[in-house]
Amino acid sequence: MQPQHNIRRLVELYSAMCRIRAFETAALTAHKEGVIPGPLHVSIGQEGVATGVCLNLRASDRITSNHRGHGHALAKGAGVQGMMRELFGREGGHCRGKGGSMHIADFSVGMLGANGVVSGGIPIAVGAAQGLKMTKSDAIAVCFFGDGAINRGPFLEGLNWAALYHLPVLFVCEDNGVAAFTRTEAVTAGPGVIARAASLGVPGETVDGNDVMAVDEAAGRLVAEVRSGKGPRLLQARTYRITGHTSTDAAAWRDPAEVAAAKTRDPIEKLANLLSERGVAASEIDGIRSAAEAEMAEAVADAKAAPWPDEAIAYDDVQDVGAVAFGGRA
Amino acid sequence: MQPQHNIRRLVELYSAMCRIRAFETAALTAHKEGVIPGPLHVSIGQEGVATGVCLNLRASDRITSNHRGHGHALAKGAGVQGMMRELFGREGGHCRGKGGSMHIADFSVGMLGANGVVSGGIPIAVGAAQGLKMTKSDAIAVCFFGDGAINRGPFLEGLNWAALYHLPVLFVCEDNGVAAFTRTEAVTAGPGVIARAASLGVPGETVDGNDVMAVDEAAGRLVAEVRSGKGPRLLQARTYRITGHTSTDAAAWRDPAEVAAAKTRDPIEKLANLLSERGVAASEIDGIRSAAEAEMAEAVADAKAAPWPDEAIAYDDVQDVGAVAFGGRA
Amino acid sequence: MSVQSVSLVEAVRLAALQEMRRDPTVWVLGEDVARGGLYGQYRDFLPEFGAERVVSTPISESTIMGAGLGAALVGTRPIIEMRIFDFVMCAMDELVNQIAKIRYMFGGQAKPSVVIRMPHGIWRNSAAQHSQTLESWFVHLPGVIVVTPSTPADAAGLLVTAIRSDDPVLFFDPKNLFPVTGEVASVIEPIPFGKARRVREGRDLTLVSWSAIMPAVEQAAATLAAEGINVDLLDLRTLWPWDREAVCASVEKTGRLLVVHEAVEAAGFGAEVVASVIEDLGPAGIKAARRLGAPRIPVPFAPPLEDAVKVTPDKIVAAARGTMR
Amino acid sequence: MSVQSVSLVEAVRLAALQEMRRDPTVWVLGEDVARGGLYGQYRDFLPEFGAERVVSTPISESTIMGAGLGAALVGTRPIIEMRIFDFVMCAMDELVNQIAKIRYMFGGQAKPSVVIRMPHGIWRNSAAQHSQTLESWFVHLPGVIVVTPSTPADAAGLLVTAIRSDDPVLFFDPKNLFPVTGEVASVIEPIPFGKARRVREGRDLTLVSWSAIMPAVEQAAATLAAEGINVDLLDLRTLWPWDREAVCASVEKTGRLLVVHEAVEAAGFGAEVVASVIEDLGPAGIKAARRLGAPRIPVPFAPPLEDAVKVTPDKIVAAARGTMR
Ligand SMILES: Cc1ncc(C[n+]2csc(CCOP(=O)(O)OP(=O)(O)O)c2C)c(N)n1
Ligand SMILES: Cc1ncc(C[n+]2csc(CCOP(=O)(O)OP(=O)(O)O)c2C)c(N)n1
Ligand SMILES: [Mg+2]
Ligand SMILES: [Mg+2]
Repeated sequence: MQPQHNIRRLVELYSAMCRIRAFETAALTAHKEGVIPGPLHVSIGQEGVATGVCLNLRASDRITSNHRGHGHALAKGAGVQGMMRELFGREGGHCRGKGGSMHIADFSVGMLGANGVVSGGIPIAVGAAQGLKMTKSDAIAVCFFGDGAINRGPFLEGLNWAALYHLPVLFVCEDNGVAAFTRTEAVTAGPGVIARAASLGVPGETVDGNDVMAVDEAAGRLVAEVRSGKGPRLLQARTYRITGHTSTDAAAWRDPAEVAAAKTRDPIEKLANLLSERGVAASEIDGIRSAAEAEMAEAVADAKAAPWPDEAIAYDDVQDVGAVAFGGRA
Repeated sequence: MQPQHNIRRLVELYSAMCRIRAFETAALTAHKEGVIPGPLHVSIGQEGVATGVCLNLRASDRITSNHRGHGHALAKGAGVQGMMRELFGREGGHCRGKGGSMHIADFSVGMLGANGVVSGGIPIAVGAAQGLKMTKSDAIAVCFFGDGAINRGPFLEGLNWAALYHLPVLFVCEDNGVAAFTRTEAVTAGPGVIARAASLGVPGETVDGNDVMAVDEAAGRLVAEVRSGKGPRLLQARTYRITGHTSTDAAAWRDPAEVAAAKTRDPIEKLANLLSERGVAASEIDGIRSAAEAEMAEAVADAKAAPWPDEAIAYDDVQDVGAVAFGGRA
Repeated sequence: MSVQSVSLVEAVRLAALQEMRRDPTVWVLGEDVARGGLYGQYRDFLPEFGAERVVSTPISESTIMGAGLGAALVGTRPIIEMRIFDFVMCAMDELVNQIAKIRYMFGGQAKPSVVIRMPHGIWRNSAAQHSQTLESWFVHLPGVIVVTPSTPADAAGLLVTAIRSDDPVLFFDPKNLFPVTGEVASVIEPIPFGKARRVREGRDLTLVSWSAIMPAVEQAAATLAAEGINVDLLDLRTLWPWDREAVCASVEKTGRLLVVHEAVEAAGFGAEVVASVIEDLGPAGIKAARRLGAPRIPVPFAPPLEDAVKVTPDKIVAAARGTMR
Repeated sequence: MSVQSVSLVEAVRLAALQEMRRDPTVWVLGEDVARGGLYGQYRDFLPEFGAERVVSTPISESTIMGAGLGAALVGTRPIIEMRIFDFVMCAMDELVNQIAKIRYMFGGQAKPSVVIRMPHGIWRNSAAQHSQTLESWFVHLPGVIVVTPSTPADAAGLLVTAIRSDDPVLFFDPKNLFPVTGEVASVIEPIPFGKARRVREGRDLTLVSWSAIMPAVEQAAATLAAEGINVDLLDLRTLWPWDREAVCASVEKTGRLLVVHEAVEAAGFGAEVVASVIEDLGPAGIKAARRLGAPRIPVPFAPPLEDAVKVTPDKIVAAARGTMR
């Protein structure tokens, strides 16, 4: 499918980005209130990447993600109630309260999980693609990771492997120029991720990740190539992380001017302006945004009201009690 | 130093290769007799690489090696008696009989050890280079590894790191086209090690590893560049492993014609022919070879006669008995 | 059902073969497996199952492990071959942080149905980096099953169970026992995890062991019997779950316990057995409870040095006599 | 010598600072260390020592670990910062197969003078991949020293010893105790490895613990004292070498032992302590010897679930009472 950037598609992209922004903004607030426990990594400013990629996927496609996975999950169709309850650690969370933000997952829509280990999702995605190929599925795997992940060994191993076995996997490097508190350029030698991928037999291309239409177009094309059996592809999407590394990090080391400049390139604002140029009424544009905000406010209210999980469930979902608990298949 | 391929240098190279060949041939025989225990990986046919590289190094330079390390050690100047005794597991071995062939090392000449883990020597060499740079030494580090090692993560991490900190390290990929029982091309995607290195910011070049003069020339140049502070370099030396993966592997899966053809490219024979063309008497050429053989026969005789290590030493060289054994520095 | 006498390595080959024939979602990945594996444990698999199910891989242990997990998450049942145990150290994030935790961390959504095969132990002067056996580590790691067989029949039956398990199984192939022969049924039945095998019945001393050291333990037991010390010998077969009940019942009878393992004694699984027995039975009724393992040194290369770390029949006999005082 | 009251994280900062000033071969490498480290444990190091000795690295754990080793082999003394313990799983080959074995394997030629710092343990609902504590693994691994302090003074003194040690030291920073304050001398003296600290003197029960759980243990001890149960409380401080002598001497006096740790109970270091005491003193004289640790499940995220794995003062008190029956 070559994406048609008609108004309908633009609205779809806009709505998806607004939902991610609204989800994470609500979560940030709740985290500051102290009602969301644990570490929280939001992707504010990066919504164009998850959206532009995932809106080109089918329900049967699988994705793996990193520590900053809310956007990927939402764009892939994960249930909001289950996500928010998971962040709050409540009953009804997708992971039953056992994972939290850093391990958000919704297998029912092919979201195979966020990951607390940088580059941890790479071999998993590669293996999922191998399993899909082996079982003659036409589904593909998509692997999201940050620019920080390209300095860990699994990047080399995973890309070499995917190219070797000609696997249906799209690697998406979400390049926000920073890894935790360090500029990626200060720790990354050589010409960059595209050259690294090429040297491992994986063709790649670069896109402006804050231009959701460009991401949509490139992802649509690459997903089609991957699905048609052409082998793995890599997409580098350049973007900017407006907020800090975690919810408690103000990223004070960055020049405020830099952040201010980045805000003018906000993918959501950009698309709102375009919609308006294309004649969509301000009320409709605002309506989409406030619908997203309302949806997420409701999710927060629901999560706040949800009961804590029963302590007893801490002991299940793991074989821990010996032979009795062993769930073998006959 | 730009190597002068005058007769004197050629003889030096020839003698070094003959010593490696004689050492390993003698070891192979002893292993078949059952007097050398454990696994034994010989580099017969690959002597041009270790020789051409190490004869460009100083005593203060450090090398790390892989599981196939006898040649690297000998060319770096490791004592033969200590090496052979180590292979035999006898008293007086460089590692006191604790390491054997796969862990051959002679720190007194900068040989920081063979390694039983593929690519295990890469981060160690990189760190050694970092330590040398930090302490303002003019010594460099050289890291030998096989073509199989470029599919493990430490290759990516180590080269990125070396380029980033501009470290004095020369990576030498000894490319014999095979990793254990698998052709490297069957498990290695993309254009190869040079492209991988370039993508990580490390300039590289390829040389015929069976042409010891070519290796000598390239290594001389690259070592000088590295030493002068230009940053890391990589040398890919194409060669052929005439013998099997281990002493007990006949490599029967290879076409005998392939092996026969490879033997015509034997680096030692090639150089012997050249020496003869350049007017060196056959008796002199043979004399070098038989001197090497005599040296190694003597080393075998010495090792056979050497006593076993005393069992008591099994318990030292490790902090294992609590506070008393703790060797802190005041 | 017919029975044949085969080596341990052939027994596990037959077990994997049977399961790959039974279930098309079972496959194997690892270095050189298409050539039959380092020990011939996958001999003739390639022609029968093809290169998609018998995948010879690059030297990329992290990805061998992690890709196995990924493939399990889409419904296949990979056998992840690690060549030798020590190389699993190159894939510990994938094993410890991913495979072991994924089912739990995602609240039961993930089914990490993998078997990780790790030929382990001391083997022919292979020195420090090729001789390790750290099985106790994985007992301490929630989320995985730990299997440590010592006979062809047990190895085959437990491998079948492992392949059918939905939870990750660490299967420690006892590489030094690969040539040992024993009887294996032509149809290999699964052996349940967590049930010890009684090797010898006795009333004087409970002897507990597993994996590659079992033949030495049996030899020691025979020597002791000749001296009039009759040991109750249990092969645990799996360390998690482990047959605490059988061990405690035996010690209740004998009043004495000796746990023997090839691994380093300090913080080895022997400590867990001793501590559990003391907790369950109380110290009062027990006359002795001890361990015998290797000293806390890496495994050295030279034969006389390697002997220092090896647990031998003589050492076991001496330790057993010690518990009788 | 003057004394100041500082937080634990400041205490270890001061210790590293003192040693880097004393010895120009000491340096630190790890992610974000030039920015002061994740917890401020290297605050202000960059301006004083420069980018060559305070090296912020890529996210390359294998190489952080392995390069640290390489740099030690040419005579420097690196402090290898792992950010949090769990990431050491990405560097296990370098730690287990290289660092731990290199001195031995090369017959004493290598001097792997590294300190590996691994802030560990359960910390603010960080879930399964950021809460582990597998310190017992490394007791079972020949070649390394295992340090597990619980107070600012101990952490500082032991870090000084670690940095001066020629052997590799695994230094488990108790991250949950970083804010805890205590007195530290202005000149930090090294504390010898293998010497337990007696926290409380008592004749009824020997309580043994270490690291982040110590405050909970002390609280429990106070509660027990109010009930008339006086515990002899030992903080082991280092697990290898560990103060077997002090523990045995105490149990000889009290006749009862309870070992408490945050880690999973199964195959944890508590088993080693119980088994060692039983071996050294014999079961006869002992009335009870038990362990208290976490159940064998990964650490869950939600607070009420996390509480299930946490060892709390209440659970310790209950376990202690249990040993008194
Ligand atoms: C193996 C590993 N090392 C370190 C960390 C700590 N850490 C968490 S996120 C992060 C930065 C990741 O940067 P990047 O991949 O670019 O993703 P971003 O945060 O920019 O989205 C680091 C270092 C980790 N989670 N895993
Ligand atoms: C991490 C790791 N995986 C697997 C092995 C087993 N192994 C030993 S040598 C070898 C092949 C290495 O090939 P290469 O690096 O090309 O070196 P060569 O043997 O050709 O000299 C393998 C797979 C190992 N030693 N380490
Ligand atoms: Mg980033
Ligand atoms: Mg090779």
